[in-house]
Amino acid sequence: MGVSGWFRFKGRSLFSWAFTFQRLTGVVLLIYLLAHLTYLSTLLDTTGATYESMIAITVSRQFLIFDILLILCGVFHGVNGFRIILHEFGIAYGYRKPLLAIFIVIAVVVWLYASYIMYSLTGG
Amino acid sequence: MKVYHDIVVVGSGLAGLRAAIAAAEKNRNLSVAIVSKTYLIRCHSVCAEGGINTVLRETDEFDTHAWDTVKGSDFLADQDAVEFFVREVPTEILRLNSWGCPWSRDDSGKIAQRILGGHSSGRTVFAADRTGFHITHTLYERLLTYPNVDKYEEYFVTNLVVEDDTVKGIAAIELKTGELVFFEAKAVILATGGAGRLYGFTSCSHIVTGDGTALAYRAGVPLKDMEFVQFHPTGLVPAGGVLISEACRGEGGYLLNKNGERFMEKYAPEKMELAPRDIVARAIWTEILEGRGFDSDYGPYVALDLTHLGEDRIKERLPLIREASIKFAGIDPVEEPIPVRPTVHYFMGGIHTNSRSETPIKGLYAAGECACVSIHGANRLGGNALAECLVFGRVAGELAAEYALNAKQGKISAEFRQKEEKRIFDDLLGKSGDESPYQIKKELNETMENYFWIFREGDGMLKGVKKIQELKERYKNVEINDKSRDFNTDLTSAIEIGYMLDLAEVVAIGALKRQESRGAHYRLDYPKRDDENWLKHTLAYYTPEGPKFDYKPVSITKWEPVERKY
Amino acid sequence: MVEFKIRRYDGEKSYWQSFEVPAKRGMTVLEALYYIKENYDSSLAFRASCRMGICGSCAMKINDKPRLACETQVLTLGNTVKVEPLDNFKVIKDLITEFDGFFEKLKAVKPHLIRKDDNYAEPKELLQTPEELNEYYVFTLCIKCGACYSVCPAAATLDEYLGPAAMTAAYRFCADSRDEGQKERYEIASSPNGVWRCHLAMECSEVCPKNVEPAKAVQLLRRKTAFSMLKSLLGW
Amino acid sequence: MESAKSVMEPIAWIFQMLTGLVMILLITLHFYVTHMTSHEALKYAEVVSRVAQPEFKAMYAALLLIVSFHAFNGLRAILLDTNAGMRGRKTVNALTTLAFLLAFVYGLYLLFSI
Ligand SMILES: Cc1cc2nc3c(=O)[nH]c(=O)nc-3n(C[C@H](O)[C@H](O)[C@H](O)COP(=O)(O)OP(=O)(O)OC[C@H]3O[C@@H](n4cnc5c(N)ncnc54)[C@H](O)[C@@H]3O)c2cc1C
Ligand code: HEM
Ligand code: SF4
Ligand code: F3S
Ligand code: FES
Repeated sequence: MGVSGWFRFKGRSLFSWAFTFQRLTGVVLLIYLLAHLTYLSTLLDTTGATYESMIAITVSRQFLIFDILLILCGVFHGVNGFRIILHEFGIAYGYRKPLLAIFIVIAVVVWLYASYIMYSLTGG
Repeated sequence: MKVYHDIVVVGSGLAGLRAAIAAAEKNRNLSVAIVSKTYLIRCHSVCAEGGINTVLRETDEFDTHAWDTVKGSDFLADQDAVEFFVREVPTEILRLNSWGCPWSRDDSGKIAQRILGGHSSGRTVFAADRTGFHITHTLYERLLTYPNVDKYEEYFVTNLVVEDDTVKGIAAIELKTGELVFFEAKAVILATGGAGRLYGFTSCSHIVTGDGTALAYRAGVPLKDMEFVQFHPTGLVPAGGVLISEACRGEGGYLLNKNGERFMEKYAPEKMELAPRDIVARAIWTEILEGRGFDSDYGPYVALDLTHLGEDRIKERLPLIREASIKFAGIDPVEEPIPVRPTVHYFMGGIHTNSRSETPIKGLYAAGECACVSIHGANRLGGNALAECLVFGRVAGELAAEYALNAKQGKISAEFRQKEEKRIFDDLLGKSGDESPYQIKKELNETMENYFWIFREGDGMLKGVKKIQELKERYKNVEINDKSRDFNTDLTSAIEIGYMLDLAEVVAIGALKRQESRGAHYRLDYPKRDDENWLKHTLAYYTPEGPKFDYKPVSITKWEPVERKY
Repeated sequence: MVEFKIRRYDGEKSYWQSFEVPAKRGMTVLEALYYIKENYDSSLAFRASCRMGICGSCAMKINDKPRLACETQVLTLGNTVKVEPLDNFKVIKDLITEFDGFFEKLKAVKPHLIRKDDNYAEPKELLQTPEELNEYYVFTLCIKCGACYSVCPAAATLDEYLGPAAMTAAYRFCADSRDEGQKERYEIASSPNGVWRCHLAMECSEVCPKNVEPAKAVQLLRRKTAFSMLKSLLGW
Repeated sequence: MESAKSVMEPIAWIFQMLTGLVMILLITLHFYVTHMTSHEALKYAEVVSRVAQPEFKAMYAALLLIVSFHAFNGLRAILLDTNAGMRGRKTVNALTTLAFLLAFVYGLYLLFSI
């Protein structure tokens, strides 16, 4: 069936959704990791000028939306990843449904909080 | 296409799986084929719930198991076979244990036993309420360990090749491709199960259409005691007769008629709902016949009322029955009574074999529900069918292996192969006609239910026989709509209906001829057992004009017939 | 009247076909399919046997969810019922899918008791307490219907993936107190197509009609496999 | 069906889980330090002086190792879950391992050059 099999949600539960988003966010974070390393290369310019001009862009208002999406990916991936790790080691398996619900709520709350901080820092 | 094996087992129920294992184990150089029209584990045996009987501990004796069986059979069982049978079951139970069967246990870790109707002590071994399911899976899994067994799954057997009173092989349609495959073999074991689907209202799977029985019959093997058909009192009405187990009545459920009366007080004032199966079944049917049943889209029924037990008790003690009613019939027994009526459950009769699973044809063996050894006689005890499958499946497998070691490879002639191709693909699939096989099946089911049901009676049966013969005539004119080859279930259903018509005729005429009431065969015009004239097995032989009948004495070793009372 | 929209396939092309079925209380989807076959179009192909939810023949996609047709009441589904073959299996005809591979995978995990003292002729009574039985009993309830496999995202993209049902069978035997074949099975389970390909999507447990919890079995098997591999690596 | 024992897989699995757990702490810390109070922490001088402290250097080195392992092992899993990836299993294993090492070494180089 191919990779489209990861995107079949009709008739499926939240678990399928969680699986696919774990994958997608993982890849987004991987790409971000590469980007992060690339832009940290600017630190090699010991005057700091190249670096500062980069940072100026990333902390700007226009960039906020990317930050917030990135945080969403990070937070979801981390929180959901923690849920998976618990189950992988046999913890709370019997509560897999409530746990999924709780963790999604946690992810949203942490995301909103972190986004608020980012918002208040930029251009604040 | 042609394939070669030393032994071909047809059917993958308990009997077929056990036979294949026995043959493969006997000699690892023998090549064994197991052929089934479904995937092996999708056979009917998975449906069995209650358990399997065996003498396992010192507190019980082989002779009591044998006596219970003989008495249950209304003395029609062959006692030498029964005595052999009861001694062989315990080892089978222990074998299954060491092959992984999840038997239910007592606290000390030993295999647990409980009591079923008609037994004098608790000798029924069980695996929760899924005994047949677990045994089938265990045997299947064991079978996978034999490299000398080839599985042919979803192959529909269309013919049994017999020449000079010796078996040569079988013909089967490979469903996936629609191709005919000829299996040449030294020995063939038939384990194709019963024929519950002769009736529309049955606890049996859709595949239980008596194929192997009909094939053997057409090939010249006599069929024994086919008129004995067992009814279970409580089949779920909207679900076409799915079994509702006795546990409901055991937990205190009431049977009520349309007027709200607990009618069992008229038929069995002491035991009430817990009277033996045949009595309860007849009581329910009397109520229905006398107009005190409920009417529904799915036919008449009586109510099995559990509501007075209360939600907690039902949920705790009968969770699976509740689940089954909800899923299969959309009825929650906590809120309303379950609609039930007697359901066709088991065929005591079948392919005639001796007490070692051998048919009169050389190299041909039969075991399980399709065979009639006979250990069930006129009425089978609950829990003895699975045991029979294991014991006689094993015997058939071992004997077939011994036989095959010294026998010549069967040959199926090119001429036969062409004839069979023509019969299936030109004469049946290719032909046009104006009869629908499904209409014929429907009328056959109605006929069987009208005239060969719980109560039988001469005039009705005569009408029934006529009707069946008319249907056989009409069957010659059926048309199959699906003309394609691959996975043509239209074609296989039509062939099955052909098998059923042959068997129906044998059941019908056999029942008409047997002028007495014995076990499951109950005649209003001959309500008494008649040992003087009828303590004998019916044998039906195929002729193109219809069955020819003969009779054979019952083997009696220890127990003279007495009145059957519980 | 309920409209049945059935996804059909005749070996070459696949198309939708609709039938009107007079649905009454108590009717299951399987009965409706028989009704269609016997009254409207007898070429409709589907598998069924026990019609009591135990043989595993009739799993199909009903209104987008894999379910057993014989266990599904028509009237709980609304006015249109969509019936399709299971995902992740190759379709042979109409609702019939290729299961050979599924059973091959089952066989590959050695789903049978392995004991050194296996004695066909004279078996002895192996004991097992009810507690030991409960360790694995739920995993024996699998009817091999394939519903779990049809929703597993790992199976969707990797044909050779052993899949939840086969691994449940593997774990069922590993957890049986009578069994001595854990090592062999852990090795099979740790093949590249085995436990490592499961990412706890858990949809398998969501759809299993028998509540077998295959995801739990796979997870337990993976943990045991991983630790057993690491132990042997460290020479413990 | 392949049954060859693979030592890589159980180790990779366990480390994927362990790195995940550790990262929850380290990434939260990292985020806290850089974003929680103010964006001052992102100033070039700040960065350089932080990285000069051995504790921070060690923390960043560890995070770098862990993240790059986790990320490329995750990528490896994704690729191996497909028919094509599984066909080129050895290549996938080799390339993702290489990528992990490159990312880690390059990160270290950055860490020690500033
Ligand atoms: C609901 C129910 C509950 C029961 N409970 C119990 C119980 O608790 N205890 C007990 O002892 N008995 C019980 N029985 C009876 C028992 O289940 C059966 O008698 C027994 O399972 C029959 O097994 P078998 O091996 O003879 O045949 P089956 O299991 O019926 O197998 C027949 C095999 O033959 C194959 N076959 C048939 N025709 C063809 C063909 N043309 N081509 C290829 N293959 C073919 C089928 O695919 C199948 O694999 C119960 C029966 C029912 C209906
Ligand atoms: C915050 C802490 C994190 C936790 C708890 C965590 C947890 C997990 C877990 C448990 C998995 C395993 C999924 C599986 O194979 O079963 C996973 C996969 C993955 N992670 Fe993370 N992770 C974290 C951070 C990161 C970061 C920072 C990156 C990237 C830089 C990343 C990239 C990936 C990738 C690419 C996958 C593979 C996707 C998949 O298999 O579904 N993760 N993560
Ligand atoms: S685990 Fe459940 S869904 Fe999967 S095959 Fe077994 S019974 Fe079906
Ligand atoms: S859906 Fe598939 S990925 Fe694992 S938990 Fe179940 S096997
Ligand atoms: S027909 Fe057997 S499970 Fe549905």
